[in-house]
Amino acid sequence: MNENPLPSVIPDKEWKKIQRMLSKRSLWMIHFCTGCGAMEMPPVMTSRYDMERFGIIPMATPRQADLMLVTGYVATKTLKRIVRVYEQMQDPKYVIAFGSCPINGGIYWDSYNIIKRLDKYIPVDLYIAGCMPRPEAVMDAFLKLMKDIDEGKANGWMRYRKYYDQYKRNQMRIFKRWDE
Amino acid sequence: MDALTLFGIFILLPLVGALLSYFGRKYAPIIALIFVAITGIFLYVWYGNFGSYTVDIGVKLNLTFDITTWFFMLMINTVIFSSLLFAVSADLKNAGGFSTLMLLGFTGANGVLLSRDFLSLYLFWELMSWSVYVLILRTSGEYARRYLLFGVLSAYFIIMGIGIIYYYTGSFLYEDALSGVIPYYAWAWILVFLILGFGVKMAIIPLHVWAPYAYSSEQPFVSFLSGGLSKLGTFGIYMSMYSIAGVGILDSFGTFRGVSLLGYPFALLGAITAFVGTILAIFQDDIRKLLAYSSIGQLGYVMVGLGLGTSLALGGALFHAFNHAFFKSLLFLGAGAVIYRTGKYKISEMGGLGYRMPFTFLFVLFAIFGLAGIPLTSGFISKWMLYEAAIEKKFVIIAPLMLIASVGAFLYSYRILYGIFLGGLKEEHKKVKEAPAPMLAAMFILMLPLLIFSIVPGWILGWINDVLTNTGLKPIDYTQFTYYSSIGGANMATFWIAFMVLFFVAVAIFIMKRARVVNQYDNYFAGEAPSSVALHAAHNYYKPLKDTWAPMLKYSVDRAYEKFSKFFVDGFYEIKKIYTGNPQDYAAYLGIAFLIFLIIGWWLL
Amino acid sequence: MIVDWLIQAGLVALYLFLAVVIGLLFMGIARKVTARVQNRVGPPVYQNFLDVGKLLAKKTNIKHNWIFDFAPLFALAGVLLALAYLPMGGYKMLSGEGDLILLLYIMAIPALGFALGAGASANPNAGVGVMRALMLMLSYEMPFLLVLLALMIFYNTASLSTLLEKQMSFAWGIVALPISALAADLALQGMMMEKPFDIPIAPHEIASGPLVEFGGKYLGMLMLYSAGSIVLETTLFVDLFLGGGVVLNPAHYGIIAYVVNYLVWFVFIFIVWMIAVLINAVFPRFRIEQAFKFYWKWPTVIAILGLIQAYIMSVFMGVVP
Amino acid sequence: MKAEDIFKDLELKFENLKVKGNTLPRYKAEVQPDKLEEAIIKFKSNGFNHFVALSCIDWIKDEKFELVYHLFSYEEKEDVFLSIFLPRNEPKYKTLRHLFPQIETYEREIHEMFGVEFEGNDRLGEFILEDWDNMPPMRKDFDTVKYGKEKYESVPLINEGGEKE
Repeated sequence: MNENPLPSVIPDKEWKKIQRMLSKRSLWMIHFCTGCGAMEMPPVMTSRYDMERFGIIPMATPRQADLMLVTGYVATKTLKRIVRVYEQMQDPKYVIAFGSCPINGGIYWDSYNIIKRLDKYIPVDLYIAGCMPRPEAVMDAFLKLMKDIDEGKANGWMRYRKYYDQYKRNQMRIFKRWDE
Repeated sequence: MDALTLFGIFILLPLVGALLSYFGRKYAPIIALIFVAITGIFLYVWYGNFGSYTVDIGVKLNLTFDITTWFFMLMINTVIFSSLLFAVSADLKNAGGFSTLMLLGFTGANGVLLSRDFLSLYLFWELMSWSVYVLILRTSGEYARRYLLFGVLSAYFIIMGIGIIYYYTGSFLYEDALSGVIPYYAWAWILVFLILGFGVKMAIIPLHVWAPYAYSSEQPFVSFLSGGLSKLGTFGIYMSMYSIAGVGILDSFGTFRGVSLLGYPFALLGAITAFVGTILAIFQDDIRKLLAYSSIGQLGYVMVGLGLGTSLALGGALFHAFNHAFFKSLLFLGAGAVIYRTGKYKISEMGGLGYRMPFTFLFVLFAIFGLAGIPLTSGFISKWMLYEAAIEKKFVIIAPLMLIASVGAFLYSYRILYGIFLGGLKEEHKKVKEAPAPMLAAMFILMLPLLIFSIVPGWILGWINDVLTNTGLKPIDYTQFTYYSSIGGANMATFWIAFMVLFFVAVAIFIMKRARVVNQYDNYFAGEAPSSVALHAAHNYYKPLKDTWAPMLKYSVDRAYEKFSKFFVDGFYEIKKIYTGNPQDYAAYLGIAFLIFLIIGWWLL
Repeated sequence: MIVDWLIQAGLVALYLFLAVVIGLLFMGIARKVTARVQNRVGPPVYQNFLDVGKLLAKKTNIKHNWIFDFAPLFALAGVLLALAYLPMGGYKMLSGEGDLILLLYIMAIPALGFALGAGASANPNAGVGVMRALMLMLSYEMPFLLVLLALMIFYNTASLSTLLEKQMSFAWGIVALPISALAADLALQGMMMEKPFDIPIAPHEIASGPLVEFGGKYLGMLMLYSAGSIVLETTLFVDLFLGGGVVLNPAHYGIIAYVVNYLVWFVFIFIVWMIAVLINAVFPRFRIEQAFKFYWKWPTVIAILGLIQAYIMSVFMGVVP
Repeated sequence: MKAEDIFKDLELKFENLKVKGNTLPRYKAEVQPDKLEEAIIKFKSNGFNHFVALSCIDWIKDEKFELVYHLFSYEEKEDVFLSIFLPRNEPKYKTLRHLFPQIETYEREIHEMFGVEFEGNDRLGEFILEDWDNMPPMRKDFDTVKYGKEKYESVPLINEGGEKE
């Protein structure tokens, strides 16, 4: 995982700023609804809130997407799929976690099957509190993420690269086999 | 160059080669290769001096070596050279017998091309047809029997044609046929018989049933059969329509917008063959059957060109026959290399071989470009000429059939590419090695002309023009890089320059960033595990299309023949029941017969 | 000789660049119009430029093998080549050097290159997607080829440049052969893979079909390809039926004619594009059998009627433009 | 055929359950494990051809698992609960998937969640839980809070201090 050598035509600083502006204005969201928050997405996509005005459209495959929404509780079974899809996405990629379940397990705090904190397994750029946040909160989250990207704070994918082995160790503590 | 050297080089030498290579056992193809190379060299050397001679070997053979013969010999010689080069490393069983029969077939082909009188034509035609029969016999008797049936049918048609001509003119020479003695209606019969006779070899629709079976024998032979020998059918039809009969006779049947009324139905038959051949090819899963039907389809195009008869159409037909000789044998050799390495015939069982056999994939890809008529290969120019010929004369039935058939060609081309070379690589094919060197060399030889004549079409159009003028037809107008018809033209030089420049532009954008290579299992399977089982979508590839075509696919010429033959078999079986073999029945029959005759006799009185 | 050759090359480059820019603009307009039809605000019109910029600036790009690279290279090179052979706004670039059948087969180069790259991604979704794309191609090519045949028979030429001249002198294609124009517009909907016929890249069924493994710069170049193909197909329709937007004769007015023709051409392709987008905004997606049956029934019948009309007018009534 | 009559034929003691708000008659009967199969066959052939659910109850105090086979008849609009009791320490019973195919799925779930063995059902094993390494979780003696804390709290946060652990 090495950084790609960027063209030296434009000085490094400006180029990174342009790149961040571009990726801010056209966030493509992977259409992978993990939990009960998927119901919040239709109003966000359709005429009332319309996330497409910010250039956010749902994409079918992780290869094309650079924003992943973890909407709701994450069971160990779903976590394995989330990690696989996250790793198939291409840098720069961002993760927004919906609801209280990815933060601290939410109403499933005592469940044997639900992970309690998503941040331990994949880098999360933004949490939205609430036991399923309303579309307004989701729109606000998108705007906050776009501001973070602009300021270069949303660098979850860099953290994943940097602490890759720690993330992998945490993940393997939850599920025994990876290739099944 | 006199009669004996001509006869010696092109007929006796391969015969001697056939004899010698029988004892070569494992090295037989190499020996055969040397003999074919010698004839190739002489072909190159003798390009200039043409002439016609008569050789007396007990019976007077009338041989002529002119540009038409040279043009067709060029195809057949190159194709058999590459087939034998392929066979060198294909370790066939009883390679000695194989190369002997191939050389006998080659001798027959040379003889047919050289001969200018019907006797020698028929002599060599039978030699070639017989050697093909035995070669198919090496794989399966049942396929060989089907081929034999149609081979004999074609021989009878040709004999009927020759017979009628001999009945009127009393001589076997081609020139004598034009002596004006043959009446108008006899010419119709002669031409129909000759065209159907030679058409069997080109697998025209009603007579195509033998092709899918014959093309399932050993791949090196099949590439010679489909690439080389089917051109004899083209040569036969071309000579019988335009050299023996000549345009005058053809037009005497009345012309329909400049095309003779005899030629038009065969052009229509060719267009239908192209359409049906392509549609059937789309649904085949066995690579050999798919290539067989595709070959039938492509030869349908040639038949259209021969039928239309305008100089552009004939030029297109000859050029398409030339291209077909090369891209079809290249396809068969490519399939042979894949079958040699994996031992499988079904397309859906293979997959991902392109990553293991890159050169074979590139050669087959180039052949597919030629087949589909992509302008990067000369395949496009011949198809272009055939379309222009049909549209020029405003034929509104032939042109759409041909155009849709060429779109259909894209479908089965991609089925070959995706089914065999792309998609997921299966477990058992992980260690498949690239095809051996002689095979790759053979395929490279076949690929060269397709590329060269796409960049500089002028050279081959020059040869085709000589062939047309040699048989007394108007030449087509062309220059070094461009070719024209009355309603349009195209310049391949600007095409290639523009393509190179724009390809460079795309590469410039492409190499801005490097890409990380991932293996075929790091794929998006909706989050599921990258299972070791290669998911390959080639099984029953065009199922929706087959469902929509199902009502039309019910009718098949094969089944029609089978029903037809079953009708006779049952009939004869009934008759056989009469001979029960014990005398009492026979006595009973006699009694009954006597009684019947008695009644009739009484009634008559 | 070299100088005017360079000018020609420069002009061709300018026209191609403008074509791709217009293509991206049209994609943005399409998304805006579709949003408005769905009572939404919709992205800004220049959204697709940002998308392509983001894709080309992606940090990591995934590729499977060397055949995988065929897709972006052949797709972009092929579509630019096809655009080079198409007169845009009356400016006959290379169309004097090649004719309609050559253009038809050049349009097949990007499709085949893209199919090769998709196949090489070893993803079953891609294989199914390409199978659907080829079946769709077989279905809409039937009426489209009949329409081309009608035009070639009626105008008695296969070269686009002479076709433009004849349309200017005699009558526009849409005036002479209205039935064929209708069939062509129906075929256009399938050729541009707009909504009722976007079966090959169906995101919900086969994870956007052949595009499943393309990301980053690959997807960026394929977006440029689809932008170019929008302009290509709409311009093809305008050149065949609306006289290629040639209003002023360049011989008399010189440069102004080229500019005016370019604007008229732009308006025409915008109208054709809007027809396709509005149909796209309100239609669900067909299944591939339905699309095949549809195309080989109604548009083919209409195209045959157009062909008969052209045949009668050119052969029996002897109308020679 | 009415449920009471079937119960009489099988000489099964049944009781009529009163459920507030549910007017459809519901009958519950306890059956000996070995006689359950022919009881279900009898019900199935007499109109009770809708197998609603197979559920398992963990009576931890009297050390028993109760398997309840819930059948429903469209003709008579009646529910029937046939239940059997299995010892809690090593619960074993034969599969009835040949009567109703969906029983197989219920048996797989009960096997995973309660640990009941069903001979003849070859598809037992990992079903819903992923990489499960503990006792069947739905048993009453399984402490979810302790398991959750021990498995998930123990996973350390990503240490971004820069120095590797």
